[in-house]
Amino acid sequence: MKRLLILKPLERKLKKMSESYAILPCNGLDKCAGCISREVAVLLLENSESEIICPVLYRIADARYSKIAQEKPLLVIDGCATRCASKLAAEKGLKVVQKINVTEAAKNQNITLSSTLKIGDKETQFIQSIAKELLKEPEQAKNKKQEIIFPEHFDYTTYKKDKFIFKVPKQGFYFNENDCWAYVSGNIARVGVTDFVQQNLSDIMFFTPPTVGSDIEQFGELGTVESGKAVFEVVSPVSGKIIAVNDDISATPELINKNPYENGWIADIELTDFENDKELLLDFDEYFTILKRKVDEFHVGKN
Amino acid sequence: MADDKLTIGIVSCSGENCLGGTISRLATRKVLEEKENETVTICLPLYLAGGEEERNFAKEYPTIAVDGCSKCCAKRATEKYSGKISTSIDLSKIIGKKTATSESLSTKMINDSHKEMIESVANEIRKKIDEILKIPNPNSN
Amino acid sequence: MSFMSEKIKVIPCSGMGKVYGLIGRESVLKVVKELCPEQAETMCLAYIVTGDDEVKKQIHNKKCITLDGCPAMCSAKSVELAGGNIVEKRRVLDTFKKHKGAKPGTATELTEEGWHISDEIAGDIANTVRVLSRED
Amino acid sequence: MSESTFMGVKREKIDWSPRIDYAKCNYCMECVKFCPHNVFEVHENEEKKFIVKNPNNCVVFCRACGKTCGLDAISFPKKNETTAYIKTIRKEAEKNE
Repeated sequence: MKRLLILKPLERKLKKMSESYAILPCNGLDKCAGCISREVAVLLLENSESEIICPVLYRIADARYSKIAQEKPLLVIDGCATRCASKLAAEKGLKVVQKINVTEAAKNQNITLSSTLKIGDKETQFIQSIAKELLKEPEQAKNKKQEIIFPEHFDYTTYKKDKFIFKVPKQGFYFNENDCWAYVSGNIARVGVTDFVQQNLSDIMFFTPPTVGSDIEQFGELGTVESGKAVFEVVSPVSGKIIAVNDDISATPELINKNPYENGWIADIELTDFENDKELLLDFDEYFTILKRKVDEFHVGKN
Repeated sequence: MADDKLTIGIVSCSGENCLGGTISRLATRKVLEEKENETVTICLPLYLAGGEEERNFAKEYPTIAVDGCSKCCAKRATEKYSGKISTSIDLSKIIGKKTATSESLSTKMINDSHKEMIESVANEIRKKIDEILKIPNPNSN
Repeated sequence: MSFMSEKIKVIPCSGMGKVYGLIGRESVLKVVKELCPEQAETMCLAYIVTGDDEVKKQIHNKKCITLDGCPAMCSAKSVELAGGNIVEKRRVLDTFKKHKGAKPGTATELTEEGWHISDEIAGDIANTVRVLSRED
Repeated sequence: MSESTFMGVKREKIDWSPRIDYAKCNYCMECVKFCPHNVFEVHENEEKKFIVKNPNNCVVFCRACGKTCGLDAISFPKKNETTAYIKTIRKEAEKNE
């Protein structure tokens, strides 16, 4: 078949530096993006010690894959925004280590995917670039293991609106107008969402982490948090490289409800141009003013 | 904007053991939903398990307790843990003691006669809200 | 054994503000009225919260299963304070995690999906009740 | 409403709002139901059953309505371009002061 000829394995040298995954692809058959997610999985399989979890079989035969899913770091490949593979992983209570969304990746690389289900040359190249990126990433992340110094507790100022109390830490934090914060120490920023997000979403049940090792622009998407009410896109206050994600909130997202500034942090980012980012960040006074206005005008936490 | 507008808390016993609890819960929810801007839900068990949000509320804002039976748990719990109740409603006085203490119901089983009870209790809550809104906040100092 | 054992108490939070409160309440009503009326009963959480001597006596050292809507864990905490012996703490939210994107309804009325989740929780609790009753 | 700005820039100067691909849309209306800011308006009896009525009500950098769309019919401007644009306007404003 033509498809197999096009997707020949990558060069050998890639193989050596590769990490192996348990791969859960969406395998969607109604869009090109779904076909691509499947091909990425196949290519990774051919170039590393990875194993594939068949999403269709997994639905009806848990036991078959539970061992693989536990032994290897889980890579989830979603085709489109419906995120079937991610949802399946959440449903089965799996811990996602790596994640990629084909449609988003295509957007980021300025690639328009075919509207048919056929894989053309453009798609083939795209598949190879995704696979390459996935296979070399853990290596890079490991080399630069850095840790942030982050206090356990902060002092807060509060704004009250009937029974709701909104907390904002007084010192050391920067904010953006999208209700996300950054706490900077050295060349690393710890990032999270503010109390306003937490109160409005109410009980947070899901956290979709961003990819460790990837670069992020200021105002780029740092994963999402989701409650029964809505999905909130974490809007990064800073630009840089994602060096860590809070694993605790993957298992217990309600930590964000408990305290979004302490144990409910989202990710650590190695800063690339903080001086420039700062231009579009708010200090406590500025954010507190905006928060008060938002709470007064738009208070959805109610009832 | 609506900064200094008076918000009224409504706390219902929501009792699991008797019909009064079922009716108090549904009547309270009904009023909370229609008077979204004037009222706020007070979740009773949060007095013990929650933070200062619920505990301080009745100290600072007018609060109405809606109780399913004459044990008046909502009223007593609020006064014990939070603050003085502005006014309270005892369902046994509206729907009768016997009905109030009969078996609790799933929302699946609510029939027209229950709906009437809910409506008459809701009316009582509405009246209390109107009474409070006409007088200045008694807890303001 | 043939002598009557005391019923296991199943106590939901019945949270007023959220659909999870209603789901918990409905799950428990199903357990005590339909699935295990002989082995389980419920108690008014509001009454437990009052901390009256009478209610403390009723619950002291009795086997309880608590069902909470949200992580505030109102039912579990209140039952503990009143001296109940909690054999299982459950959370509605944990079942929800298995139904991502579900639209369960409001704190007043459940949708079909909401009832489905409520029934699932009721089934789980009923199983626990049956196991516990056999132990006596 | 108080005068609407984002990062000190007048909101109407920033081009940020959902773009709907009506060819993909199946009018499930999840996005309309979701948005709490009245960005959309429903036109029940017209071919386009809803439109982006108030683009300036949309929270800059928010793409939440897009996440309700399983068909990917909603897109947004590029974030980095919007960021760069905001910075440019802020610089101009500084110069004029």
